[in-house]
Amino acid sequence: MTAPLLYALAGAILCGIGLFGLLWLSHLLRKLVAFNIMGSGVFLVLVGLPQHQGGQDPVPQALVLTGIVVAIAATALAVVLIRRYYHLSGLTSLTGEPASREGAPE
Amino acid sequence: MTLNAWIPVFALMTSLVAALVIFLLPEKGYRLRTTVNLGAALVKLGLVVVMVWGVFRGVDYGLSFTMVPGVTFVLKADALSMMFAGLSAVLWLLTTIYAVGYLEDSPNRSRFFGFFSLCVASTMGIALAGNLFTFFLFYEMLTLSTYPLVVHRGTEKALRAGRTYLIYTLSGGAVLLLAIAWLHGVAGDLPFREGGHFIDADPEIHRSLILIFILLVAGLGVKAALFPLHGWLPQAMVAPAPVSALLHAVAVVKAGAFGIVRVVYDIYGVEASSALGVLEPLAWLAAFTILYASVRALSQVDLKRRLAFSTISQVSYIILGVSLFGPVAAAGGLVHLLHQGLMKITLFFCAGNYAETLGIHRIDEMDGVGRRMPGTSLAFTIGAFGMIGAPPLAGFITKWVLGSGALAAGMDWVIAVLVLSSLLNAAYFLPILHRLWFREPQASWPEERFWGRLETSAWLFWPPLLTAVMTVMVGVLASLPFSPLSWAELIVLREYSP
Amino acid sequence: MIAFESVLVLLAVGLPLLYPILALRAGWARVLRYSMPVLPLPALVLALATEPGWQLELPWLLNGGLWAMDELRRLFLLLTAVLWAVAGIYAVGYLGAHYLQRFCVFWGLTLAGNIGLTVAVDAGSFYSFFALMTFAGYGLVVHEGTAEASHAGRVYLVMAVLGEMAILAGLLLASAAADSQMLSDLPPAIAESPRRDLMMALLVAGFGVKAGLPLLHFWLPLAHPVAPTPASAVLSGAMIKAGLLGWLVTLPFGDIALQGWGTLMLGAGAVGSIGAAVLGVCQQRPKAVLAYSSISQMGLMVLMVGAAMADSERAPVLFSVIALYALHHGLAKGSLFLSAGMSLPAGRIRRAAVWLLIALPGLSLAGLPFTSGALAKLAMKEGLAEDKLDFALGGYLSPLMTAGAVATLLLVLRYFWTLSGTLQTGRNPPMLAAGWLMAIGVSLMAFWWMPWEVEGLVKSPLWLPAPYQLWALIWPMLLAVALAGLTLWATRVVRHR
Amino acid sequence: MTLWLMAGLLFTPLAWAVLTLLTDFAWGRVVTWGGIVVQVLVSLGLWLAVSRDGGFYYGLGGWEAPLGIELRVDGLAVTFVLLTAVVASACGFHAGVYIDPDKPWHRYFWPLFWFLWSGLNAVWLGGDLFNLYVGLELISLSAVGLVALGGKAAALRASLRYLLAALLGSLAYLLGVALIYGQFGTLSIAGVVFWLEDHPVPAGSGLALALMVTGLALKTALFPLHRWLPPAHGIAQSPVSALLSALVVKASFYIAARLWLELGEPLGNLAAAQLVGLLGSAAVVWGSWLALRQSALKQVVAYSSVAQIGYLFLLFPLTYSVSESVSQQAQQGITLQVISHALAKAAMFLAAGNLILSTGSNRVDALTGVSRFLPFSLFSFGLAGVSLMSLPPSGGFAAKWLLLQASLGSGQWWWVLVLLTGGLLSAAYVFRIYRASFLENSETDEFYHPSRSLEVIPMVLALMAIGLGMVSEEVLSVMALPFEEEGSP
Repeated sequence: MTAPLLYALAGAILCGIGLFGLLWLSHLLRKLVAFNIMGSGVFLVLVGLPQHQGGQDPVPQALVLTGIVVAIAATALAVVLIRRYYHLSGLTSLTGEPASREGAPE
Repeated sequence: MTLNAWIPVFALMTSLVAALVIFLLPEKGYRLRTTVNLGAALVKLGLVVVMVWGVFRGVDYGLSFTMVPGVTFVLKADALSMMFAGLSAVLWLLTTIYAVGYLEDSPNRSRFFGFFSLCVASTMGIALAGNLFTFFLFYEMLTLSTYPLVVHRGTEKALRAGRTYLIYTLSGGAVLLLAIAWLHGVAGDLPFREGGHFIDADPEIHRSLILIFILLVAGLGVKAALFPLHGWLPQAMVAPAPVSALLHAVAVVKAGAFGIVRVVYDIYGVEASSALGVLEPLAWLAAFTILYASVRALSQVDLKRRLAFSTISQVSYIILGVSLFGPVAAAGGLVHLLHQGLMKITLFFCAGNYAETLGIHRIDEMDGVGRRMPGTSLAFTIGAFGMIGAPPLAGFITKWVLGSGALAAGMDWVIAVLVLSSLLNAAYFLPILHRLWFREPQASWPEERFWGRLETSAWLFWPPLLTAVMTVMVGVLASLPFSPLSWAELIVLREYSP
Repeated sequence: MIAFESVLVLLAVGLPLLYPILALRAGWARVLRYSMPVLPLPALVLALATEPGWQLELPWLLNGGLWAMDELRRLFLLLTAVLWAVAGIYAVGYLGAHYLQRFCVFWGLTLAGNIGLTVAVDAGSFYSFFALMTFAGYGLVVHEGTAEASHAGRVYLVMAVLGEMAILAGLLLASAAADSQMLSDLPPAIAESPRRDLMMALLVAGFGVKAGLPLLHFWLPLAHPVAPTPASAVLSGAMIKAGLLGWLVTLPFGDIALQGWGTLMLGAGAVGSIGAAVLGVCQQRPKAVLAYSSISQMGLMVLMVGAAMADSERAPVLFSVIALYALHHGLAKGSLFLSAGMSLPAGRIRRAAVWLLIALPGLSLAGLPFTSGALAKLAMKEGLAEDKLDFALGGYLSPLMTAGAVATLLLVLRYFWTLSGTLQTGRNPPMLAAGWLMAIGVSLMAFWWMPWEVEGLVKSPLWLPAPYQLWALIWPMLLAVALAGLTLWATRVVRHR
Repeated sequence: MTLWLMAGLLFTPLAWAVLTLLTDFAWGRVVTWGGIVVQVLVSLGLWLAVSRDGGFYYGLGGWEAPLGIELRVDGLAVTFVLLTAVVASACGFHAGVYIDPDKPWHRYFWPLFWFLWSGLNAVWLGGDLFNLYVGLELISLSAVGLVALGGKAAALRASLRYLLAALLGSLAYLLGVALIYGQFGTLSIAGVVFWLEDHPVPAGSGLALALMVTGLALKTALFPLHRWLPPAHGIAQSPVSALLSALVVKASFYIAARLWLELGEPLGNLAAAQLVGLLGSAAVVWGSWLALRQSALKQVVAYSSVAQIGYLFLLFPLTYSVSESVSQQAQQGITLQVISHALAKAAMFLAAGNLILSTGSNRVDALTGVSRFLPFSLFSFGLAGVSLMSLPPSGGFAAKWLLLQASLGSGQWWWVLVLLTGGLLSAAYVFRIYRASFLENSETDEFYHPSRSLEVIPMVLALMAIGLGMVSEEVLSVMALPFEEEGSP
């Protein structure tokens, strides 16, 4: 059991936790956090797994950097949407009844 | 490419372009629309005449290109296709004239004539298709372009009929597609060829070939209204009269029958089909359809429905003819393709005239109409007698040739079918004729309209009379060159000695 | 010369065929009416002025048409033309304005069919004309529009269609066997075909409907009486013979001896001639009586047909007798039918004269000496003479003929009886009277100049039977008169009590 | 020349995205229409270049993989690039007229539109797995933004659902990428194949493939992971729905297909292939059935997308352990299906948008009698429907034909039933719309007439979908062009 493999395993566990949260929790912000946790897990795997076999590898680190940028963008968008959704419907989850159900004519 | 390659394309394009132009015309452009319609019909007729002459002399018309990998799109004019093309070209002209009169002052005419032209373009394509794939292409196009015509009235009943129509035809299309794809997998891309492809087919694929044949007939049989796939036809009667005329006489049912002819002769080859043992069951099925539909027709009280069942019965003559193994019978079947078209279109025109002029839809309302509308009734009478097979009309020629062919092929039972069917035809047509001519008219017609000097609008008056005259002529002059019978014999000559 | 005949035959068929065009304009009703007698004239000229043997090829027609003329056809054509002509004249006076145009249209079409079928030699056009006559005849039958006419029309149509189909099937089978469309090729082919009996059954039955063969005759007593009088005349005089002609030209007579079929036809003829008489004398209406009389007379002809079937050697001779008999019967029966539509004049003498004229064709039918009937009966007797005929049942023919003769006169007497009850007093339209007179004249006088053939059958002078023949003709008549008198007396007695 | 084309292709969308961020809607429209012209010309140029010279690898900015962005330009990719150009420009032009410029948030339409386009191009041309991920995310995020432009709570709700599904799918995919990289030390599919040539297949590498395919299937809305799609596509503005249905779902499928075609043989197994095919079939049947049951017009079209996407996944069973020619047919069929569905569905959504504009309601019942007043849009709808029903001569038919041939050729006849049933079911829902429009009802006779340009655009797309069948041979021949393997890693 090398350290990188440990990272990878930890990443896998984080993934699991994130997945659980994403599917199980209903509050949108919690879902968002769960997504971020899962993302971190994936990044860990991405960095950890290659180093377990081939030693230092710069490529995954570059990838993860990019990945984090993407994740931040996604999170930002999600937050904006959740906020506006709450603003319009007063709901914090997708399961409740929103104010207007049918798509009004455009 | 030479001009000859393009003539079939032009023939196709005349109605296709007409369709597009008509779709774009405003609803009020009555005069222009009529001009476009009739002009296109005349041009097409001219092109068909040119091709008929050319095919007779042995000129090759056709073009092909690869459409989907492994499959070619082929347009080709041979004797058989010219028979169908000629039918549709002539009758399109007349039906257009009729439809112009019939739909006067009714809404949605642009839509109607647009799809009408599309429908004819598909029919032309079916006639000129050079392989099964191309055939299928236009076959489905026909389904789609006739749907709006069937539901044209937009009533609940019309829409229900349209749904039935679609369920039948699209399912049939799916089966046909399966069969064609399978055949393609088994034997590759087969062009229609006189004499067929499977005369010396590998015995290993015989089983597949038989199954494919069954599927093909099932797919095509929907449009040809073979029992038990005929259910849509009587329902489609809610369509306006020109549409019924077109559906029954030219386009839809004929497309199915024509397809079966193509499959038997130009894909399998009549000898191979006979050797596979698929022809005789087909003949039995056709015979049964002939009788069954005639019996059903007896009990119909709606004129158009009765005519519809009559169509089901009559179209099976074509199939019966091709499924009897023998050149004479084949000529009988093929010639009926045209004869039935002429006779049935006459009858439907007349039915339309009665409905449009006097508001008559039911047979028991027809008492004494012969006095009010002698011209139409005369045409109706000729059409009905033609259907019965009374000499010297078109139907007689069919029956005579078909009967002789059946005897030559050693299938004597066909004579019994022919005789029985004629009796049944007489049983459901003659009472109508009696009403027309010998009953006293009722005090008033359901909804009478007047058009001045003639008994009805001139647009409606002349087409049935013309087709009635043609019904007589193709019968009386059956032995002239270029008569339908002679042409059918030419086809058969080429099919049996490729 | 060929051209002359070709033009004439085309005219003979084409004129009545195109005549209905006149009905297109409502204003032409008069033209329509007065041109009725003209229609059969080309056919008449054709029958009288041309020698048989010409033929006209019409390769474009149907499956290849051929029209031609031989001795047999010539007599049938003559009968048709003459009868239609006099009936046409009669009709001009007879018809009212009631659906005149419609009647004329069907008249012309029926006539075209009737003439056409006598000249057509190919199966296609023969059958076409036959069918045209049949279907157009429906229009004549139901013309009056009464419930009875409709009923009669329905029966007529059903049986006619059945007959047509039998003919179609028979012709199809035969022409397939012969591999030819010409009628003259059919009989030999039928004779040799393994399906001979089927074909013969179909053709016998098919034409038998028209010819009033027993059990196929039901339409006849219904249809003939309800039709307008001139139409009844041609129905019973000319059109009924078309069935006979159909047999003669399609069945194998000279080729093979068919004892079985001969026997069958003999039986049918016997049943027809006697049975129809039994039914006929029970009828109340004169035209119904005449209709049964037609069936009865056709029964006699069927006897000859049966004999011709049985003995192929004798067939040609019998053919000419049949033709002669048909001609005689057609003319006489036509006259009788036309009489049914007459009105009696007021004066006693004129009345008697009219009655005499009415009676003469009837008696001619029964074989009164010096009439066509006597000649026909004698020819028939000679033709069916037992010793010359190779037919197992030949011995029954003579008594049957005698019985037939008795039956004939009984029916004629019954006709007079019923007619006397229905004839009304009044004036006849001139054309009607003219037509009637001409019919009787033709039947009694002109007949003798017609081109029939009885060579070797009847001793000359033809119109004067030999004494022993005279007795043979007369005693059945006497018997019939006696029977009639007895019946009359018996009814009086019964009624008195 | 190629350099300019590539640069134009990738940077124009980004540049225009930034440019339009600075303008309001009306100005953005003008700017965009200019950009569309550039973009279409560039795509066309690239397509012509490739069809003349064949495909190639292109290192962006001279950087090589794995750190640089390397693009793989082959016949299939340029075909999709051109398809994107066609559909996106059609949607762009349509949106310019269709979308109400007075709503303030609509000004974000144009930047999102351009980001989406650049993401699509990145996916079509992407050479390695991670760049594909980035492209996918770019697409997803801008697509979610576009859905949310509807502005109402329902739209936000749908877009949030969409976002969560998309993110989950992306992460699953990325996890798979991580495993692949960990296993094979390369990010390019070709590299993995290369590695596998002289190594045995490592245990567990199937998991990576499964993760990636599952993630992508979620983004493509394969049954039963389709639940997010209908609300999102149904609620978005019509041009957006058109973009989403026509192109966005195809991007993730495109990646899945490339993975499967290269790695399916070594890493996958028969059961998995059949399972995916089965899910696809279920999507066809269930999606069509639900489409038939919808009362809102756009929902019908959206569920139809679910069904049509189902066909795409027949690629998996039809290319797994079959003969070369069958596999070829299946690939060609699927490609045609992608293209024809893109064109047809875009046409359909745009036409549906016109119908909704005209009747003022999204309900199918409201179409009563509309055929008399709006035959043009209705006709476009119908023509697109023809392609969806896969009737000849449409592209959909050509696709179905090839798939039929492949199914029959590989002996997997059960897919034949799916194909035929699917065609009939799609006919059922398309004609349901038609039926409603043909119904004559004198009550509602007042319809709003959309401008002619709105009507022409779907017609053009629909005609292309129809015409595709006639020229499918030519289209497919470009895809099959030889590929220069010079930049092979």
